[in-house]
Amino acid sequence: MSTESSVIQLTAKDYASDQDIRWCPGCGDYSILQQVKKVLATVGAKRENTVFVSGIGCSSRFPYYMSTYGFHSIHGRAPAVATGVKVANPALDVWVATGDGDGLSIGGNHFLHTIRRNVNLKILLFNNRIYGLTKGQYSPTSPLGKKTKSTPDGSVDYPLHPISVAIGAEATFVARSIDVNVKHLEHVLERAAKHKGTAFVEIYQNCNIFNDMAFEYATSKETKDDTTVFLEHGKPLIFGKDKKKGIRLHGMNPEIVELGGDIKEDDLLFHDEKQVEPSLAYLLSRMHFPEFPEPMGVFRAVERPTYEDMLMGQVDAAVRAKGPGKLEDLYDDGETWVVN
Amino acid sequence: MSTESSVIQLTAKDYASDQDIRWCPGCGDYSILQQVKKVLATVGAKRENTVFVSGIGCSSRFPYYMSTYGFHSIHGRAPAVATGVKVANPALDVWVATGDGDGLSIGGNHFLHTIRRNVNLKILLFNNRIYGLTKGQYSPTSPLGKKTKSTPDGSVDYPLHPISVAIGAEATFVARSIDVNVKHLEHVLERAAKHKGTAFVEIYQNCNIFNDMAFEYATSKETKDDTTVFLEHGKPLIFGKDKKKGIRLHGMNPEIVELGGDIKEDDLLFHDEKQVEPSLAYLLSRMHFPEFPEPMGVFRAVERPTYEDMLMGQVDAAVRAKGPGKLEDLYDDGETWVVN
Amino acid sequence: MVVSIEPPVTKTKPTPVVEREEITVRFAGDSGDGMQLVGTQMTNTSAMFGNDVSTFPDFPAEIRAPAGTLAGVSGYQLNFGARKLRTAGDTVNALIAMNPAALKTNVEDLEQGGILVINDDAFNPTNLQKAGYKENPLENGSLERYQLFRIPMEKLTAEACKDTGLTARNIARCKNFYSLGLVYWLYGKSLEPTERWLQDKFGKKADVLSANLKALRAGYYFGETTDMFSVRYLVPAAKIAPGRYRKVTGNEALAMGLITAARLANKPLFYGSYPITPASDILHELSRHKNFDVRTFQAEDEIAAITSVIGASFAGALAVTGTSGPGVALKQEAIALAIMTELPLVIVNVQRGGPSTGLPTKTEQADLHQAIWGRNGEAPCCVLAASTPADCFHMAMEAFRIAVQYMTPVFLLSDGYLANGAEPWLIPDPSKLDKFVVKHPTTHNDTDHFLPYKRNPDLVREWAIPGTPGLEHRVGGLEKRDITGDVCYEPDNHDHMIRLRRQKIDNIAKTVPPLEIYGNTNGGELLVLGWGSTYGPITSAVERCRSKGLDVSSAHLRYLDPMPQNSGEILKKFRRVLIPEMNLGQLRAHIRATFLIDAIGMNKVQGKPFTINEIETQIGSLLHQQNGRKS
Amino acid sequence: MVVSIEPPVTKTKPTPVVEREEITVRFAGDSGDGMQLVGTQMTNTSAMFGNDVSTFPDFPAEIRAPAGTLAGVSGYQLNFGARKLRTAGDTVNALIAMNPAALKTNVEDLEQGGILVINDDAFNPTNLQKAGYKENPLENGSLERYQLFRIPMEKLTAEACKDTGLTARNIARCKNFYSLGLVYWLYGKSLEPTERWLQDKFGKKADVLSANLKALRAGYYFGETTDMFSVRYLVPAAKIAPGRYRKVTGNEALAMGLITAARLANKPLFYGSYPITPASDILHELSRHKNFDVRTFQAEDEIAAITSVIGASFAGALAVTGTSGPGVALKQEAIALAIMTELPLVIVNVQRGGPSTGLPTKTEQADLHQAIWGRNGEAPCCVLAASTPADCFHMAMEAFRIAVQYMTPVFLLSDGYLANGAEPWLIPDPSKLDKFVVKHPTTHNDTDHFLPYKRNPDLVREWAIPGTPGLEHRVGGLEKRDITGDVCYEPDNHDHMIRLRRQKIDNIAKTVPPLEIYGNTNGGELLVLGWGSTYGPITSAVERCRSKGLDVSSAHLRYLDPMPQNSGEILKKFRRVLIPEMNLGQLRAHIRATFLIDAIGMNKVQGKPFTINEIETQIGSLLHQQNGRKS
Ligand SMILES: Cc1ncc(C[n+]2csc(CCOP(=O)(O)OP(=O)(O)O)c2C)c(N)n1
Ligand SMILES: Cc1ncc(C[n+]2csc(CCOP(=O)(O)OP(=O)(O)O)c2C)c(N)n1
Ligand code: SF4
Ligand code: SF4
Ligand SMILES: [Mg+2]
Ligand SMILES: [Mg+2]
Repeated sequence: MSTESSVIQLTAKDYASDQDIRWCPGCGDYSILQQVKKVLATVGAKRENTVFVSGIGCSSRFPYYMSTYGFHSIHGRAPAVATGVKVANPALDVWVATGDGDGLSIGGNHFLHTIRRNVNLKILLFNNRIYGLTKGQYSPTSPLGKKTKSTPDGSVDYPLHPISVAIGAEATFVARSIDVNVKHLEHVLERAAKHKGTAFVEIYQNCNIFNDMAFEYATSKETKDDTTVFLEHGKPLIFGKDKKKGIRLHGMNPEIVELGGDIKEDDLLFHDEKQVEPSLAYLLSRMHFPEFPEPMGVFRAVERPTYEDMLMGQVDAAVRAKGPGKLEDLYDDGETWVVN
Repeated sequence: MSTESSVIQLTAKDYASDQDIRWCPGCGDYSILQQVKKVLATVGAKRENTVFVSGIGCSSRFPYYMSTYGFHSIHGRAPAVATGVKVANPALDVWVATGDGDGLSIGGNHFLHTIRRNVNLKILLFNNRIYGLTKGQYSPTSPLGKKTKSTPDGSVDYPLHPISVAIGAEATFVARSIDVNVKHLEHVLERAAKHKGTAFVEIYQNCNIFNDMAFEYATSKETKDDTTVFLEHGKPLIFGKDKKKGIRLHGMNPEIVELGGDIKEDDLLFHDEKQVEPSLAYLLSRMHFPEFPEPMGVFRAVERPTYEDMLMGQVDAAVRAKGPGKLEDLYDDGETWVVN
Repeated sequence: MVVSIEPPVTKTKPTPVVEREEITVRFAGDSGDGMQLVGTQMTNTSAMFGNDVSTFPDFPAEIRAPAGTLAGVSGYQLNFGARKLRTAGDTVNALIAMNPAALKTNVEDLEQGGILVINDDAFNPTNLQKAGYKENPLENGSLERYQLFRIPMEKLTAEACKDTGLTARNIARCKNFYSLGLVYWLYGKSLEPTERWLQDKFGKKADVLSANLKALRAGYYFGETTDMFSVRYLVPAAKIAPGRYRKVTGNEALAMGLITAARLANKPLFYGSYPITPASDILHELSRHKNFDVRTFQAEDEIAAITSVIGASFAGALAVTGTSGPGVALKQEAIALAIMTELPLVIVNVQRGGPSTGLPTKTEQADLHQAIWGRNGEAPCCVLAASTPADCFHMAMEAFRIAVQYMTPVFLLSDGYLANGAEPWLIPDPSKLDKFVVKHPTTHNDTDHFLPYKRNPDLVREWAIPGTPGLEHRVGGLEKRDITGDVCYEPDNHDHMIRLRRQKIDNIAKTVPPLEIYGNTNGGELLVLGWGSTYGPITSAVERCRSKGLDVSSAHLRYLDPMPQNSGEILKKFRRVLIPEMNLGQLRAHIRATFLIDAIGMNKVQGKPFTINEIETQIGSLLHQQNGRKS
Repeated sequence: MVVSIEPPVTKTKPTPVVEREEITVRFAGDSGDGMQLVGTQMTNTSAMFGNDVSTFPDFPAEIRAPAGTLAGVSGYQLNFGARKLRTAGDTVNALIAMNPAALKTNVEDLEQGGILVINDDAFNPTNLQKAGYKENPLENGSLERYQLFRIPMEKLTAEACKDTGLTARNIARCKNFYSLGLVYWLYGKSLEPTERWLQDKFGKKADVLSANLKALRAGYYFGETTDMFSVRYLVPAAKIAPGRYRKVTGNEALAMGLITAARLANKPLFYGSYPITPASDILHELSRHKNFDVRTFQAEDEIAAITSVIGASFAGALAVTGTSGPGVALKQEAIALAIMTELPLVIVNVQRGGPSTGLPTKTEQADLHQAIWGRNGEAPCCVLAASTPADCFHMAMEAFRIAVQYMTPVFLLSDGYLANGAEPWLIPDPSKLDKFVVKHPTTHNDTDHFLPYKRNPDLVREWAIPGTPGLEHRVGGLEKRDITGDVCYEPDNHDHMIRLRRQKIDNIAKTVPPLEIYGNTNGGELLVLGWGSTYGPITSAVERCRSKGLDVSSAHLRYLDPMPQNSGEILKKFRRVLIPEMNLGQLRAHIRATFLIDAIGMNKVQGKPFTINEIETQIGSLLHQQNGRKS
């Protein structure tokens, strides 16, 4: 990140562009936009060194609303565009805004490969479990049986779980948050901003027009304490209104237990976001409502060299070994002869 | 599968087409071809009801060598072509032959989505960790640092692990075998043939021209007992020349232990291919040479309704509910009026 | 249920009624105002009482931009007439504007002296500002050119519905029916069909039903009562072929055409698609008809959509994919595979404004080159284009007919205007539709062999499908040896196959109806040549010009590659050819390259159709020039 | 190291030497036989001694089909001459066939009476059968038309190398050098360059080095000794511009051109690509030159390749993607995005045989329509084509020059023949190359604003890049308002932008060199118009016809869209225009559509280039017809 302190400290609103925001009133995208701006201010990002890249979808309008550099590309390709930006100029901070359709349906392959290469990008997936912009078809994250315009009898596709997919590709940073929990979202985004490598954040986002209440279980006052569990590094998984429930491992399977009685905090599963192997993160990614509380927070955060660092390392090494390329030498490669 | 016993029992060679095989002499593809033919004979597959679909690559020449129906499609798209075949006629047995480039590079997205939909296809991924047909560029499964034509200074991409990716998409059947272990390969392919749902088999395959010996660790007499471990449902993970080593779970991490002394078989990790949650299978997929022996065999085999069964279920339900469609009714939908 | 409303106070004298040949009305308001709904109601009512109708909705690109903003305006235009209509109308005779933003974005299309009905209540400072008005346009004289009617619709609706028990907010939602009632009165329409529709729709929600009915009637009675309007207009019934009708949009007609083809052939219909505006409604429509053995597959992307369709075709289904231009771009590699494997399938392209994401909700016809020439290698396939919403039905069947008869992928081009525009459709009698017989071989076509690339005299191979014992064979994208279908790298075979694939497509022309001249069949001064959705404005413009005695004719290409066999002959009968297109001259280039005719381009790329008037003017000026030059 | 071999027994009289203007030799054998290697050696030797050379390798489509099969044959053709050569030669004067399969697949290209050198040892029953010979062709008189030389190369090589300590199997591998030695003798070539090369290559493996040297010399001395050959041929040095030369293939030249542009501009070169034959070698070549700040990205597919390039261009790199036709198909959606965002980048298409997977290792030029017309919407971009292997260097720089100067994607078309064919290249002096200055703005271009779509008089916007304070802006695929670059759905703006984007591309013509006539600059009877790799055979054919006094000229288009400004003028100077193309007439359609000229097509789609002779014959027969008609 380019966080050198500049003379003037920017605030969230300095990251807003002059464009009218065209999301539906009540859309969860507004909150995400706001928290991103706050986090940029917190980490002291420079507008000129920050680039937002998106695909197509409601969520992908994101770059227009930022006063940084921005690229509203084509459907599904934002991670690849962003990779080009980052490799061409590794000094830039590059963010990707994508949707569940954009990022996981048409864009699934770029998602996979960008993550496995560990290009230093922040990927925010606005998961509203629906295609918003095209007015309400089911998406790869819509639940089985979901009735939508294109599935009047209910969907027959098992959904993908974005975090499981990311971990399948061995993401170095994976996290989840939710539009309405603005403090948590801000915290998670800040963690992502500070991660060096691909940081993937799934954000549950309400589309109040085509899939309203999709995440009600995780947001409503009545249920949210029982349907979500907040991950903290080194801490046991405890949840519930009175913090009386916990997650324990039974072999390779998580189970919900009541604290008190025989069961102590120490018996619970302790979160370790820094485990070298992503198996724990994978296991956590499998906890779904209604069987389990859904984990929120950072599933995994490990360091490994980024793609662009390794690539530029080779460039630098080549320059050190052979000197900065001279065209004479390039042309003279191989056998030459002289005609007089 | 269409395994009704036909009058004449076919043998492996009845599944061979009349085309000259054009793989390099010594290529691992020959063995895979041979075992597939044997398995078809074993399960009594009918030639006319069997379709092999492939993309582009050396491995994707596969369909030409089979006397069944076949489709040599375009690069990366075989799973999608196969999905169309299967949905159009669910009575067919549809196999996909693909390579590590075809299936995981350009075709990664179709791979992911076919698996998550659980279309009843058998996907054989010939993993030689190289692009064979285009003469030796690195592939998404080539190890970091691999020197190839396109990476003279070594690759800077972390590899994808096909089984981890498949499990990221919640594959119902995942297995691994190796070209030269013909018995094991045959066994695994037979298991795949009998699975109902997407069956994904990663086959380590030697490309003796562009990536010779890539799997030597797992095939050479000297090392293979220590570098591979064979999975058997309900059995502990034991390996090594004298079957003296085992895999034990330490929290969420596997570790190698020596049997004897304090450590009993019962302390080891027992394989359970039928676990509803794929977390164990994921953990196993993370065991890589040289740190660990690499698991061979069936990682996961669970049942859930297939895509085409659910889709045809909706078609049948609609017919039951509304009767087989009549064009009159179709046209008369909505408001009509009569002009005299 | 009973809804009562004050009977109108009778006017001193009834408003005089003027007869008109056709009328164009546009309802415009915020996306949330229900303009599409009332527009549709008025369309149905007009059609049921014998008018010909043609409509076009204009959606905003945003789902639901903030209420009151320009980006959020939704419009619905209806043209109803006592004669054959081919467009939704050039200029608007009456505009109903529910808020300042709707006024601003629509008023320019209103004819001089046209009727401008305003929901006065919405012209408050906030809304004015959202629409970017510095001062209230209703009050600064800027609307002088129009007949302005300021009606406090929200207040009047509230008043009418006050006893329904609905909340104020829900009552406010009924104001669209108030406006509809008023317009019904203005054009002498019966309330009955809409009342019936409301009963059907809200029968179970008594309060909502009653409020809407009251609003509707209140609007109507307002017309009766007030002295505001000095005339009412009446459009008599049109002379229309007798029969049973319904209204269809192009997308609906297209979906029905596809289902019909599959049904006639007694085959499953496989539709593999990825949603994209303005094609998604075909997916939605088809997925509702599973009892016709329609199998819809919402793929992960356009590439999976087309390749699944190729697989389904190989396996014997009638297989089709639908998308718009950017989706076609992604499908081209696979379309070439279908060309190589000679499998029948249909690719529907509902064109929209390009390039790139362009104007996704607007219409355009700039994907013709892409369809004909947009693939690598010599990759010919058949290209068709529908000319009207209802024609989409026929052309969808044609597309399958050709695909199967010639074992080839067939492009069917539609566009945003056809897709969402609607017209009445004479419901066909299924038993009178042409038979559609699809044959799959079951036996060898050579001594104890099946030769997959053996051909009939039209160069077409057989469609042998998996499941058939003895006909096992392999297809693929590598060059094939003719007849055997084996992979073949030989130079002469390749040259042969390249020419053969082109010839096979050219052979399709034998089964294509000849190009017809509307006008002077012996030729003359000027031919206006069209394709796709320009059919309406071109034909009407030529009709008007001819009625003025101008020597102009028209012809419409629904088959673009190959073109009808007589195309060149027809074009050469005319001294000049004018080609209006919503692109920079794509058909023109095709015609020039094929026939070396110096066709004149008329190009409008504004995301909206030609008006009749524009083409009429252009014809006039060309013929005028001509006369000028002659004299 | 010292290698000794028996000195040759002197012949009774030395073999007479005949001088020739040019000679074409082809080495053909199994993929494992090292034919490319010896072909390359002979090319270098010929070039170093002053001949002009032109070569073309012919790889099998399979990596390594079973030894001895037809599918496994690999060939290398060399044309060396005492005059300017433009093709690798029409017919082969001498064919070296290392096994029956090589004989079978190549002998038809050997001229009548040509020299046929056979490795006799390989003609055993197994190999004959693998090649599909029922009987030994060496013995049934079927090769009567040629001068047949049966030489037991394997035995003779074994004999020569017996003391090297190598295994028999490894010795057998040296037989290619034996054949090379013999051919060197036949054409009076010096062994020295190849000996030097062997020293460099195997200096550390004494046994391998010695065996190869011995085989080479043994072959040479075999020629000296035997009486088999009645003449030797000598091709004198050509008149060639003085300077330092090297041999380049089109792919090498192209890669060097790209690096040169980036170096001159002092920019990183970003190459995003997915491997595909025959373009992969550009990726391989570029990845070896990281010290030029070349950043190669092997993407997961072609879509990621082009979109990463778009991102890199946005961020300020000189960015380029390379692929072949099927890859271009996948990139088209994104290319339109680059057109919309007006970003500079280059798309290299090394064309191969299509459609679909087609003939992946063969050449063709059937992707011209795809480049010009293959996108949805009105999506114009610039299209260039290189004409010779060495010209790829120049055109790569041109592509970048235009891309940056006009802020546009530029297509550069090459093909399999150019990519793998080689010719001598006069190494340029880097300091004498044109300067290439790339400017990025650093300040506002409007009062305290940066307007990303503000344009210069050529309609080109500025290339402001991230990292520049104050110029933050957003680009994207939706229609843009001119000047501000804001998203804009307005009809008039769209029409304006559609025309503006086309006009901007047309403006490029101002900077394109005029089309030149080779021949009668005043026009005449026949113009042969070419593009891409047909340059060689066309120019040589016209040269030959002109030397016979025929009224024929030629012109070559390296700029296809826009074409040079004088193109129409030039074409109209000729009574007829002939367009030879390795497709069904793609340039022809473009020319017809643009200029309404009834150009005559000459179309060969066989996966291989035209021969000079084919074009010569066609010119002859056209002019003959002409004369016939005139009289
Ligand atoms: C190539 C292509 N295919 C299809 C589309 C149509 N399209 C636009 S956005 C979208 C899906 C949007 O869903 P999601 O990514 O979940 O974003 P949301 O609108 O829900 O934020 C689709 C299918 C397109 N623009 N381009
Ligand atoms: C669209 C497209 N891009 C690229 C290629 C070139 N290509 C053919 S096969 C291949 C990769 C082959 O690798 P893999 O799938 O691992 O198969 P293998 O040859 O190793 O069996 C590539 C890049 C192609 N045929 N089509
Ligand atoms: S459609 Fe849904 S996701 Fe899109 S802007 Fe509206 S509420 Fe948000
Ligand atoms: S190149 Fe490798 S993978 Fe391909 S056929 Fe040869 S050995 Fe097999
Ligand atoms: Mg979404
Ligand atoms: Mg491979």
